[in-house]
Amino acid sequence: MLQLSRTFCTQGSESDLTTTLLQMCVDRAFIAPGEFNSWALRHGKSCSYGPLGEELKKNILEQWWNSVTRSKTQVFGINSLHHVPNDKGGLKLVDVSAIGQFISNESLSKTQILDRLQQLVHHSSSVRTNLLQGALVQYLPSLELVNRKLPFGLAETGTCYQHSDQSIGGVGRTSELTEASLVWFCSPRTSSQWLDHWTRQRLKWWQKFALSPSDFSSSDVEEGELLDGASRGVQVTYRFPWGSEALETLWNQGDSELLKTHGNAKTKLQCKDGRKLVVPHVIAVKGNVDWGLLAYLFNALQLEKKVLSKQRIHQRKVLKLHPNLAPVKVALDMGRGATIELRQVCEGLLTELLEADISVWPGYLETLPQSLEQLQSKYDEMGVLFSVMISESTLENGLLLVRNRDTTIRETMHISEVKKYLQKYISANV
Amino acid sequence: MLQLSRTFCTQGSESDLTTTLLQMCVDRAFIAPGEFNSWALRHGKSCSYGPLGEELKKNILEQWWNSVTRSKTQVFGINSLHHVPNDKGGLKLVDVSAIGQFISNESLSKTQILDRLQQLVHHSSSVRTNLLQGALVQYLPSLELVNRKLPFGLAETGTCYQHSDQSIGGVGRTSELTEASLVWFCSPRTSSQWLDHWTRQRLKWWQKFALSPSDFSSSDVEEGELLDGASRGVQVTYRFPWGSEALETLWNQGDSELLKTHGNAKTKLQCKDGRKLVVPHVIAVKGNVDWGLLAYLFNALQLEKKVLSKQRIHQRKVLKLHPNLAPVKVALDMGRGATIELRQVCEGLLTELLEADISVWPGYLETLPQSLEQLQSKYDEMGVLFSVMISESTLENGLLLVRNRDTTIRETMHISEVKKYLQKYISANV
Amino acid sequence: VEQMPNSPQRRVNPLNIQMLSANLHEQIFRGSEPVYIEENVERSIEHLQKHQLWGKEAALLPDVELKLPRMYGSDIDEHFRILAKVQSLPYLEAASDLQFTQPPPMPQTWAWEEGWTRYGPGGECQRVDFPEEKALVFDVEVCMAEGHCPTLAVAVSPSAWYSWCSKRLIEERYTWSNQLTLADLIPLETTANSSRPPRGVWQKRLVVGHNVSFDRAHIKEQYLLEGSKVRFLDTMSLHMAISGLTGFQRSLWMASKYGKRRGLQEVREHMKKMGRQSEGLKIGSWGWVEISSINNLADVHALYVGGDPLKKEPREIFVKGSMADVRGSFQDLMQYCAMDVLATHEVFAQQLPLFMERCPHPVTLAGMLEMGVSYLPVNQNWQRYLEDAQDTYEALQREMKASLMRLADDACQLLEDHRYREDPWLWDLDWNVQEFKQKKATQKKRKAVKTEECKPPAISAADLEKDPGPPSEEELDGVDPCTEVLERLKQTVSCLPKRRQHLPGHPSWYRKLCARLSESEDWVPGASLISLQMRVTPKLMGLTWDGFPLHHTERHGWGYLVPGRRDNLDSEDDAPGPPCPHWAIESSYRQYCEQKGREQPQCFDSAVPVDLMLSDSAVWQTVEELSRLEDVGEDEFVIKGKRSKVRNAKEAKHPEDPPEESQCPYHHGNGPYNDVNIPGCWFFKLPHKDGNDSNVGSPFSKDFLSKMEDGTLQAGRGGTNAARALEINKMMSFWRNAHNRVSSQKVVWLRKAELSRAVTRHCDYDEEGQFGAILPQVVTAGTVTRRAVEPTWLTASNARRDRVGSELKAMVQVPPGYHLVGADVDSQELWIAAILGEAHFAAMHGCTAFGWMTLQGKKSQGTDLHSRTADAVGISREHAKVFNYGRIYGAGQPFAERLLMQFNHRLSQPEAASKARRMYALTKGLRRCHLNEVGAWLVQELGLEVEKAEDGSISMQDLWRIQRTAFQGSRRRKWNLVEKRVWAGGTESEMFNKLESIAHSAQPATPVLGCQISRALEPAVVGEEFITSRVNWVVQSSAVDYLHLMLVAMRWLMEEHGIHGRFCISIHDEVRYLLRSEDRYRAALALQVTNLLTR
Repeated sequence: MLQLSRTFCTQGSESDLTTTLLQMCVDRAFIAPGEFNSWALRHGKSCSYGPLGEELKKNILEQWWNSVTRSKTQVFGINSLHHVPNDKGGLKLVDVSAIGQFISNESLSKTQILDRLQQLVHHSSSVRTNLLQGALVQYLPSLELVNRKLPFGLAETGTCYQHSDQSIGGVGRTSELTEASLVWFCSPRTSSQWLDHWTRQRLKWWQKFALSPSDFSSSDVEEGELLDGASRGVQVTYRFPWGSEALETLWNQGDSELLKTHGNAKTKLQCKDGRKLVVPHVIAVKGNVDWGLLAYLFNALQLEKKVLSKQRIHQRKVLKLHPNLAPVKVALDMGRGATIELRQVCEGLLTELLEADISVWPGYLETLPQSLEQLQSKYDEMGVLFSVMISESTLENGLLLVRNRDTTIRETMHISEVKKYLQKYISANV
Repeated sequence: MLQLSRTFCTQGSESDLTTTLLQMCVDRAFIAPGEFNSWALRHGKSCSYGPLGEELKKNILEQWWNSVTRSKTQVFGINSLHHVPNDKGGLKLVDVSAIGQFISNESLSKTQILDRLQQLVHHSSSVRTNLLQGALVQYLPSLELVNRKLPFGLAETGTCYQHSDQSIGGVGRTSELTEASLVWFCSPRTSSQWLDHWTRQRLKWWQKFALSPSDFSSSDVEEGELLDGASRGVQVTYRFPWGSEALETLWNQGDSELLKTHGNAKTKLQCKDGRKLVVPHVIAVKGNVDWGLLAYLFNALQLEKKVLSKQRIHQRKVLKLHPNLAPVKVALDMGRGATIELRQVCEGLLTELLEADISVWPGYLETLPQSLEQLQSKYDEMGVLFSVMISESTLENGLLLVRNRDTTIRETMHISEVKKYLQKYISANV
Repeated sequence: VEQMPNSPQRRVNPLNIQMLSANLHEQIFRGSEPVYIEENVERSIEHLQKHQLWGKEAALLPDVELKLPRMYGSDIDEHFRILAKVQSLPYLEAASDLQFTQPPPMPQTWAWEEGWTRYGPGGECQRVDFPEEKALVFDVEVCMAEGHCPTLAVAVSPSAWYSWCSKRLIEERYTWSNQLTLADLIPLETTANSSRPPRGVWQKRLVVGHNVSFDRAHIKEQYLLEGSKVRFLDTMSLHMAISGLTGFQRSLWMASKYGKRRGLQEVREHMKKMGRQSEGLKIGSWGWVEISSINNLADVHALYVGGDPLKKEPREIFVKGSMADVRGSFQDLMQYCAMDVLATHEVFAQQLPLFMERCPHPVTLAGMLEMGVSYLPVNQNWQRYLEDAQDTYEALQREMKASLMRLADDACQLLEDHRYREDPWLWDLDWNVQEFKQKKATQKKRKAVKTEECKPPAISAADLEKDPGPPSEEELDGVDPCTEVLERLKQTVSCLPKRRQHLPGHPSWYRKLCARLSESEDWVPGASLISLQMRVTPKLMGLTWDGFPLHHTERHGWGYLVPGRRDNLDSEDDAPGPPCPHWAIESSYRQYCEQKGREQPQCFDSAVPVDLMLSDSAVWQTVEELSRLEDVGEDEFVIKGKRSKVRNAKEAKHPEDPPEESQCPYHHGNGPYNDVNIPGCWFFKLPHKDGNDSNVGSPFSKDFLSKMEDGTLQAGRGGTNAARALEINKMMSFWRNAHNRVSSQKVVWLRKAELSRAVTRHCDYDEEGQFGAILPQVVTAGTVTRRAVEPTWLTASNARRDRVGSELKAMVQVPPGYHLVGADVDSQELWIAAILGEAHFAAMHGCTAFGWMTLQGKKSQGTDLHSRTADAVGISREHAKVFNYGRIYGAGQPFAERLLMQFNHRLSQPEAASKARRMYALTKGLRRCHLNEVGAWLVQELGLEVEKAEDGSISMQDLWRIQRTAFQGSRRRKWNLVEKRVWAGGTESEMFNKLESIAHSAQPATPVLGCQISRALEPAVVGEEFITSRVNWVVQSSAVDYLHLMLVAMRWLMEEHGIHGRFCISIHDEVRYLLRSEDRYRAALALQVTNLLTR
């Protein structure tokens, strides 16, 4: 009997699930090992990714970028600097060797020290906390591109810094996140429609890659929690075991931020809207890719209880990541009989698949023998779509076994048809 | 009469060329307008990119990533944090509001201030100045993945910060660059072979996308300029109008940095090399993508003098970027006539091309009429490979005009065949 | 009459019902005062007392003083006659012009020319802007492949023929805009590029066509918001009013004319129900077939005109062909179109006098003319709505498919170790896998060759561990040995059979769900062919009914397995097919009971299925469907009911070929059906809305939506996947049915110059906005009741959050400067029925209990109709509503019984029957009858004691007693003893007596405007059949009369008072007007006055 227990999150099992997942992520090189744990996770601490996590993030970012810039609407990608010249407080990049000099130079008086400090702080540049600012600055040059015609958008992905309040040892911690930002400029008349449009689009996008889309949902930000100047905010949230977290927020920010950025130079900012000239309204869409990545990991994890026999119950952990997102699409393994020829076949296939843009796990390089069961549970946890086994008999008839992660069924296939099959499987949009 | 004058760089024209290019880059949204000028350029100041620059950079990074991670060798992508917890001097992310508090709090004595300063500096985290450090840290968890088998590599691309010495007003300026890094771990026995191998690969890669490959070359770093602990260094350089600049450097760093990072824990670090256990040698390949982007821009710019008539000489500026790199592959424009219907055709074609991953410039959205000549010189400067003109007659017979950037010849083509043609053209690797 | 001293305006009738304020009464009735007869008042009071309604408090409304516009004629009827005549006169003149004039001879060849061409008497052509005659017969043809754009058209006036060709027909182009503009449409009143008529005067003209609203939707000027005075007469609607057929009659008609298979089957079933299998067709009741026809032009033409049948074959080219095909047979198609026009003309000439005779009141014609020009304004939000709804729908569809596919994938895991054998649902699927086939012989040969070629050198593990260093230059540049090996191996593909096996390693049921791998771009991996409709789906979802796993059998459709059966366990080994894991079923049911605490909640009043509440017409449709299965006359019901009950009991006790008699001790339901011999389990069928005999084809049909909502039917596994799929199924239900109809609505967008100035000069006008209109294709009298028919708008329900696309109605949005003003009649049918009943009983408002409740009933006091029914039967008020409407539409007790069981499947049949009986006794009353002379004589002769009521009627029991006695005493002779049947004792008895007296009269006609029933339903030709339809017709058709009265009154008031606006649409008892914003309050007042004058 088969029982799926994904949604079966009663008391106690919440943190269990989180711990299980995090441990698996570290084991399977999604997250780099370190101090990262479920507490840190829930408090928004950032983590480094391992090779699989990095590939997953890359895939997510790529899909995000394509969905945003390849829509019929006019969206341009930009790239702004990480340090922002003129910002007041917050985090700044400071040359601490200069501070070292003050400290070691005993001849300085208090006022001199303070003076130099002030100088230093003044000349240091801030780091960005979000991508909105950069896009607002680039609004003006972009106007040329579109010949002052609305609507259009500026997209950017990149790292932003945040100063977290959870201070440890008296001093606040800095964390960083990867933000995916679309800043959309449209006429004030249509801004609320555009907010709806993008909300729908974004939610659809998140759901597209989900195993159970209904865990992703959108909701309005409550009146009290609106950003300054924003008339409305919508969040796309994911239901984590411990509660919902916003993966992406969409703000209708009106024109206030844009005007502020450009010193209220209305005429410079105006665009055509029919016969009228208007200062566009800004809709800021910002996704937190790190949360998104975690959401997809949580969403993809399927725990399956498998009653093997009367007494033995085995829990199968599968990371059912969407084919587009899965960091490794295929694992190549070879059976016993470690001949050079087998290896050559593996390498030949590897090259062929890599050239076709299919990421491959070279399992055949592994020299320590593992049982098939061990191998497969490893691949299931890595979210590998297919594992291909090349054996002695492959050398005779070109046949190999291809195991599908989702059905667990092993199908015989000819080596000349593997690439095409995989390509079709991955590119097919269900 | 057509005259090519690119290589025709006599005295005086060097800065002209640079100025021309930079102006064009700003005009055509490669570089965001700002204080950026040829002086800043040559002194390594970083700039923000406009939409086209961003797309170009994305394309370069993608090509770099594919060339490195899709080789037969085992290379994993990683993603390390921008801030590094324990580093001594240099740039740190400091919460300047804390400093503001010292300054405003007059009751503090000098020692108290210095004390707090030291505390603050101590707890603030540094930002990375290169990607090597992150890779060295991730070496250990990656060992698991490869089961202590050499060689393998860790690849990463991302922003790094640098503190430039060209101080203005007494305080050094911070700049940032996008680095593309491959850190290669191999047995000491083969390390010099691997350095040669990667040098060759890298130079070949840079030349692949160049209009005149001979401007790219490689040379050994001189003895005196070697990094600490490095036994050899090689640079891939580009000949800019003002001189050569290194685009990518490859260092054979031995095992010293690796040992330092992991507190000399040799046994933990050891790998199998046949029957022996060795601490691997590190070959660090780091590319400066910002310089690379500029190099390709300079390399692609072709100035053509066109004698239109007796007295009128017109200079055609074309950015002959490689088809793989060109940020915009096709521009779609429409002629005069039944606007609604023409627009529908344009949008249909746009969608079709975008779905085939071909970046399109929706010139048809432009409502101000431009002469064909104006349009084309604009597209040439943008490096657009093809411009497609949809006119009234397209509605009747489906035929449209496709203009090739390089030949400037306008070819008639049926609308149903455009996509395939473009796909073939772009994917063909010349 | 009691006068309230403090209010001189207040008028109350003897039954304390508040009447019109004195000043209004004076203005409308001009002095004629109602006369109350004392005896009637007493009778009424007695009646009300009997139903506990007399003396109930009733809140009085404040009186109104209002100066009404001057009225014409001597009484209100004459007033309306005058209005209607004035309004329809010019059109009626044009119509009779057509009726009496022979059309000129048809041209032999047609001009291949864009726009209109006029043909002179000698066939000479002349280009014209548009035909200018006052009356036209008109037909448009559209090449479907090219969208909504009209392709060609023909018109004939009393003086000339005309033809029209589209630009898209004449000119060949690669692509045309898919957005229609006025320039693409057929002008009838304006020149090209203009949206004003010549000399600025809109002419009152008449266009006749068959299903003319389709043609109208292709006429340019009809899309202008204001202006056109052209009106339309539809020969199809006229036909419906004269000789229309009910839905059921239509299939009978087809069967008798063409022997269409489906129709014939229905006839057989009908005959079976009538208990006449052996007698053959009864001639008397088939007379209607000869004087009627179904609605298409060919049959209508055959009915009214006769002669050679119309050729309809060329039509196929328009339906299936391309524009090139149309060009190819241009002359033929023009000819075909012209023949249709000619036929329509002939039909119209015959119909008009018939119609005037059968619907003599001028208001009927005037109302129909007004109904023919409906207009729905839309703006850019329409497109957005369509896209959004379709988008959401598709996303949901994808999501549902993905969940189902995942369920299938997950189930595959059971293949390992044959674990499927222990699954309560999946054990009986086909789990076979195929062997991978290859050609053996060639394979050996290849092997031999290969081993010779290169012997694999052995290498040590240590060598593999060594860092080999970078590949050499030659290796990089030359051919990679690995690639070489791979390429060589690839050649062994020749050992495989040409045609690859389809997923040989997968279980057979899964293979069937997968598309064969192909080159096509839309190939999708996995179980992509799965859908909700497949038999495997409920099993993959693990659906349970009250905790029991669903099971399907060929013979009984969907049902469920109830574990615990012991009598057939021995036969386990011989049973065909895989063994049933009854222990697993048992344990899963035990789990279910634990979760539920074994308490089965009595959720009787679960939510009403929305689909029944959608609109009155839906209820009527259900009633009509059911009435086919029911008896024609209710008299026979008691006997029939008994008989069927007996049969049911018999069936339950003696199911066909049972292995053994076996009853489940703890579960009651539809079964067990022991011919389904599954060891360890009883099989019960899922309940069906048409009764236990019917099989359930899919547990996802809309009838089970409410069962899913209340958890009776739920997904037993698959976590979110299955539950979500069910939820999505619900959300998609509306759009799945509606999206074709909605998205094919033809919108024509207006350019700025084509919009009225009131729009473009309004301060909210936006250049970028889009403004356009949809002309709904309303058949003004589309049913036999003369109600309008249109597939999309007239059945649109109100928006529901969890139904994609259900906000349809709200998408009718006005341009700036305009407002929609509308009104709907509160429970119109109840009101009409009540009035009829009261006129019949004591001619006083509130004199019957039914009337009193509709007029004076209060929800808060529980004295309104629905609360009363709800209390009487013990059901919710919402449910009661459905019953009440159903009854008035003529539904009988069986309908109520079935509905009760549908609302609560845990109700047993006897319980439902008794509830239904109680409800009917209380409302409709009991059947009694009046004896005829023969009857009276027999009673005397036989010396029987019969109890006679006040009115002289006797009970049915007494009647049967008389019949039986007479039968026995007269050598089995059948006697006809009944003069007429009546209802008595219920709140609605008088109303039904009135309805039936109309329905049974020789020439049934509506009491209000005197419109006669369709010839096909007159008693002379149908006898006693189709009673339900006829009773229903009385109420519905009267409702149409009231609607026509309203339209005439509104037009009068709007013209009289200069209210700028137009009629928009009428949906049964609602009317909507599109008005200039400044006139909207006056229009609202006009609607009030209209209501005052018509009710």
